[in-house]
Amino acid sequence: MRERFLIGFDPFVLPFMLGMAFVLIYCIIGLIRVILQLPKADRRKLAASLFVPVNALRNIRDMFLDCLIHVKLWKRNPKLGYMHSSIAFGWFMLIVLGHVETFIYVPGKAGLFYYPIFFRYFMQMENYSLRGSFFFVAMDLFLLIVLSGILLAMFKRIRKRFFGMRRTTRLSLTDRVGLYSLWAIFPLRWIAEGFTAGIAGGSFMTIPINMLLKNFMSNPENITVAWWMYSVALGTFMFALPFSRYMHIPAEILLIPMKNAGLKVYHPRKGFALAQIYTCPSCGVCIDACPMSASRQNLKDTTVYLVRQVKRNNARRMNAMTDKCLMCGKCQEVCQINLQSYDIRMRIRERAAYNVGLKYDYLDSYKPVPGKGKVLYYAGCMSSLTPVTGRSVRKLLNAAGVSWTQMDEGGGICCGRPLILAGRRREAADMIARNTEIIEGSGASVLLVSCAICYRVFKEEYQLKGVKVMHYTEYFNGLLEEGKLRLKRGDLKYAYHDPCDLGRGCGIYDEPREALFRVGALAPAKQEKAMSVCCGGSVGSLTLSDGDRAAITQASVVNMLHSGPDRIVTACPLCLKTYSRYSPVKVVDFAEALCDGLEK
Amino acid sequence: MAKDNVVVIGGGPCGIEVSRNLRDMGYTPILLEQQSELGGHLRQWDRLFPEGVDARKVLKELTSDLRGVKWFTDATIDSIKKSRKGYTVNVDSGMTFESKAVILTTGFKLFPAEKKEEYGYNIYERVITNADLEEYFRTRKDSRIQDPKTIGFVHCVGSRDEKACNRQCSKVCCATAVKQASEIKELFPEATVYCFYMDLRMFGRSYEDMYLNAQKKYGVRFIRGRVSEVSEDIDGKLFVKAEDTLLGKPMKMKMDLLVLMTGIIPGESTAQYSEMLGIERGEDGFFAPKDTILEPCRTKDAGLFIAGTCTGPKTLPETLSEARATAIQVHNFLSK
Amino acid sequence: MIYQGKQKIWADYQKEIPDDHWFYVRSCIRQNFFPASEVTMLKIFREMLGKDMYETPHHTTCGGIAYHNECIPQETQMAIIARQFALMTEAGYENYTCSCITSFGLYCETIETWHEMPEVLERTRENLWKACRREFNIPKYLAHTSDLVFKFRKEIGALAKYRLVNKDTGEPLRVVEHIGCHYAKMFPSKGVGGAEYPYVLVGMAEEWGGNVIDYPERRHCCGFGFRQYLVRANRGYSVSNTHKKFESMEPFHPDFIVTNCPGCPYFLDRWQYVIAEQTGKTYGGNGQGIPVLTYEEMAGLVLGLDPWDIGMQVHQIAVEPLLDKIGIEYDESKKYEGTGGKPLPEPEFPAAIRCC
Amino acid sequence: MIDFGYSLSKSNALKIENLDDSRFKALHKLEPDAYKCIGCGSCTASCSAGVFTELSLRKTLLSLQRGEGKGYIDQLQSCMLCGKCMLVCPRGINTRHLILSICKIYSVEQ
Repeated sequence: MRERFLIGFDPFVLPFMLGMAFVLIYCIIGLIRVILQLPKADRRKLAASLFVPVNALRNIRDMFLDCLIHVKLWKRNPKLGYMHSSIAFGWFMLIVLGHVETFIYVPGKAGLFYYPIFFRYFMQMENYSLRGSFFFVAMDLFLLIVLSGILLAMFKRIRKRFFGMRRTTRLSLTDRVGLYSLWAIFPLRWIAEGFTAGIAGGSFMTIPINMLLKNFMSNPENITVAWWMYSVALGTFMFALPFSRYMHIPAEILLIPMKNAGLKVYHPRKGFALAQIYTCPSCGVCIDACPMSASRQNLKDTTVYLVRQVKRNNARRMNAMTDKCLMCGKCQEVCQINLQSYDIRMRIRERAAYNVGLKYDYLDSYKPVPGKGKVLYYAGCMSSLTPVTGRSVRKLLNAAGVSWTQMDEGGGICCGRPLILAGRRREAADMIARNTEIIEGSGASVLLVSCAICYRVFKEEYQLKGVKVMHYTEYFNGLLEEGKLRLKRGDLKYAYHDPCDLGRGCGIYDEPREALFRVGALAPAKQEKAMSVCCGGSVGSLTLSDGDRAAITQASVVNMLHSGPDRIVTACPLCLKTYSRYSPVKVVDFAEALCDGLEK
Repeated sequence: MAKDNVVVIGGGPCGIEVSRNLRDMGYTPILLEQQSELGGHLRQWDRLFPEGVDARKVLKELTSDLRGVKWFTDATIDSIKKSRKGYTVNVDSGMTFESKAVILTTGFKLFPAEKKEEYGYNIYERVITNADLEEYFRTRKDSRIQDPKTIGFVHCVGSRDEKACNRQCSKVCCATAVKQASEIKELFPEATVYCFYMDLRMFGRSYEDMYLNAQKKYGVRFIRGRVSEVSEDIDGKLFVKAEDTLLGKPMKMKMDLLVLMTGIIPGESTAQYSEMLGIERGEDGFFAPKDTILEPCRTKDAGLFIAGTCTGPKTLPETLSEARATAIQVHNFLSK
Repeated sequence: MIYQGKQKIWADYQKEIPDDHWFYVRSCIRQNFFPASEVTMLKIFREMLGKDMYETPHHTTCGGIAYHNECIPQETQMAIIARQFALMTEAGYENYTCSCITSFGLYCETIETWHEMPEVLERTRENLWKACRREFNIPKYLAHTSDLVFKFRKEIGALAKYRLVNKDTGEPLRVVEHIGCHYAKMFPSKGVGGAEYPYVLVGMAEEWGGNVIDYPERRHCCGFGFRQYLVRANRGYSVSNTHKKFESMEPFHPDFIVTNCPGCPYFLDRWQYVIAEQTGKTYGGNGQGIPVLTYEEMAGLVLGLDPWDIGMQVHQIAVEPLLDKIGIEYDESKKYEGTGGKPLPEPEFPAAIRCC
Repeated sequence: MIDFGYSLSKSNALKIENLDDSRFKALHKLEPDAYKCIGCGSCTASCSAGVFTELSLRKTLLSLQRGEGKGYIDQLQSCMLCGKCMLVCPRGINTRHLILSICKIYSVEQ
């Protein structure tokens, strides 16, 4: 192997070089911006985490698994996984091997960006060596892998279902430029290397190309043309990259350590959030996941598009899309880079200009009925519209001989979550304060909550001294395990719905199921637990109309009926009310279901 | 000469009246009722507005003379097949009827009150429905009615309510409520009776008199406001929340008895027949006639007729006259 | 408005009015507000139409104002009326006519009450006997004097020297007719033309060449409303009502207003000044108001009586522009001359509204 | 001007034809449900804040529609946005967003 030219340069490398330079500069500036935007504390946190060996290792592992192998995608759908990793990893290997070759044969040129990339152009083969042929084979092999990936990618455009996707993202213009140039790169590389295979050598991919129409290919003019095209494709891709979804390639490298450092989103489009925004590959997995996708006209408001608008800083659309969202958190659950869309939306809402001059000075006038119960039961606003909830809870408490008091009999103070969801955290503080006063003053040791919405806010926002907040699913399951509450198993089949705030919100999946299993059989929903589908009633959404919600609910009900239950069970009065509008089978509250097992 | 068969599905007042009229025109009506008795909802009713005529008497009148009408109870339709000749109706008991024309008089269903959870039907001791009350008027037996002192009537339960998936007005509940309010006042003169309404739709002849009577004679108190939620007190009394919208004040009152005026929704069989025979249905779930004004009893299918409350809420007299009109339509069709 | 429609209604509210031999009763307040009107009325009927109008100095108030202010009970007020009727009976008359709308309304009310409750009539007879040993018959016919003028509108038209027509343009004058509330609102059948579209004044105005305009608030009270005016604190309410009427008639540019009630002409006339003071707004041409006439004055003018003799000078709102429109000759210098050489005091003129 | 000891009292009649409903139209743009209310009062009756304050969404909405608004908007300040009214509304009006939108357009804070 030796160089073909004394000056190891040819003008065709320029497009690539320019693109490369552009991307590098762009990324460096971007990096600096993000870092600077971080609050001091976060910056320190990040810096520190980098030097903790465990963390450092985790970062490297994640980068390898997420950026190159796309493990999450493999789990989701092998074909999808292979498609992505073949391109990412294959390309990565081509680059690495290219460099290795350069190091071995022309260490002098290793400094030049372009040399490893266009290696085959600049080199000339003299004699076969085992080492040489290893590289030939390896390089062609990886080229083949990448090409297979590209082929799949093209196929995905026509038949997405094949990859387990119902809908994919509508690409922006720059996305398309990026996409097509990316598709072009490898076939062109193949052809280009094919041209020079006669001189520089090659293997099972490139030699055959060279074989056909030999003398056309050995013509130097044509050779450079081929390499020009290859370089131009690369250049185009590089220039498109920062403005397209392919920005996720470099961005993810920054995001991973940030995530591992445990940073929090403090602004919808600064620092940590910005890193996430750029890392979104707009794969569109969140579109299918979004309950709103039940009706076409709402597709355009799903997370992937929100991210795009945040990137463009289109305030009007940002707010509109955010206000519509049910805040069920499912998109985050399925997200490959687990983009914290919930937090980003909350930050957007907190900035939204609703001039609500909310005043809660009247709250002090609220004096709840005092009681001595060890357990303080907070039914919540919604429960007064589903009397069966409170009634069943009381039944069970009495059956277990628990000493209890209801805090909000005849109307109490709202827990504050609906307000927080409307981005009015500051105002919610008043309610939280007043409720805290009442709860701590009650002398109870347990705050029992029968509403998932309330439960989440009690968990996340309240600091209750000496009072344990428990959702009634946890609590009653506890009583059952301790044997304080005994239930008879009937022969009904219950399909349990995980309320968003309880499941994805607070990670409570098993307690309700264990408890229900004592009164009957479980009929799992099609998608459940972390994948459960919002009932559509969520107070999270501010602008969804009743009609839009109807579509969502109906879809969600279908999901619940998957394995033919006799009852749909939910542990949130809002879900209960929403479902019972459209469900063909009886919808019951968790406590109501448990009451089925009580001795009559 | 014996004229041809006509199959009538649904043995409520409408079905009975169609059959009687067809019989009088010399046809052989075959009246199929899935329940064990003829009469439909009329069987559960005690007295009828506006004059308070005895429902049993009316039913007796209707069913008194069914000579020439072949009627079958406990007859559930298995399938109806359309052929060039007409229709073949198969009944689960194995009977099969051939007929050139089929009339659906499948009627309605009362909105299941428990679906409005906030009113706590079947949860609170003292919440009943209009049907329950009629039952009580007939039998004077209902553990939930113990000499009530305050009684509330909630209008529009499951009607005019998107949340109940029924935007329509059920037409008859207002009149029923006023009738029942007066009747219960007769039984418990000491009681205070309230009607919670959104709009009082006293559209029929002398309904307004009934309303006036309820006010003047029985002192029923009408409150313009929809009951939003009901809760139960320790003593089993009901806490009813509503806004007196004319006064603009929210009110919370204790009640001994709450009567839910459940509305009229399409019967279960409506969906199944529209499947079976391809009859279109409106957004409200009732059968959609060929032309709501000119052809209210006809479907796109010339031999297939629809009459009575299966095409939307109607009062009894309206139902009966539609039945007679349909009989004539059928005659015109058959004698073509 | 559809004129034929109104005519139909008028046809339904005909009222039998005998054409002679009247027992005439004056109005308490008119004798202070527009004393000449009643004189003019008698003059026209006695001298020009040669009718028999009997009048006695012994008659009193009907008690209406006291009654409507809840100062005296109905029983007392009935006794007073009974006495009036007694005077009529003693004078040998059975047709009773009064110049006051309040009285007219009250007579109707009382007679109706007696008709419905004979026992009340009996008690009244007793009370009257106890009080002054008098007996009475209920009048056979009861009429307001505007009814009489209405009845003889054609005759008056025949004698008329002027017509209610703008002499320059030849256009009929735009007349606003205002009926006293108690004329027919209580007993529509007792008023000519009923309560909604009373015909009594329309008939005169149209007969004499005028053109009546309908404006939205034509039914509205002039604002007197007894307590509303008599209690000073309530006068804001009184003037507000008048204001509402003027706001509503303004776009029609009325040439004058004619009324058949004691209070109305007074308040429609005087309040125009108060409104001008308070809002700076005037409703007639160039800073002047809209002249307000009693029907007797209107009759007097068309008959060509001297404006000053029929008391046009006691109006707050200057009537000269109207006189000029019609083309009535008058001598400005004689305005405050007064009758019998006894000169009237000259009023001072406000700045807010032109009154001369 | 002379003080008569009394003066013209302002008419309390609703001048419906010359009211300025531009803001309500804007509200309707923002929340299409704004005109759907049939005034049943369910929202007011079940209102969590209504237990303590004068808050009545029905009244507020109606008065805004009639161009009256004054005083009613401030009542909304006690709303806890708990969403009960949304559940009970027979017309399926998105009450929470309606309230936020009213506040946005009639800007309570100013």
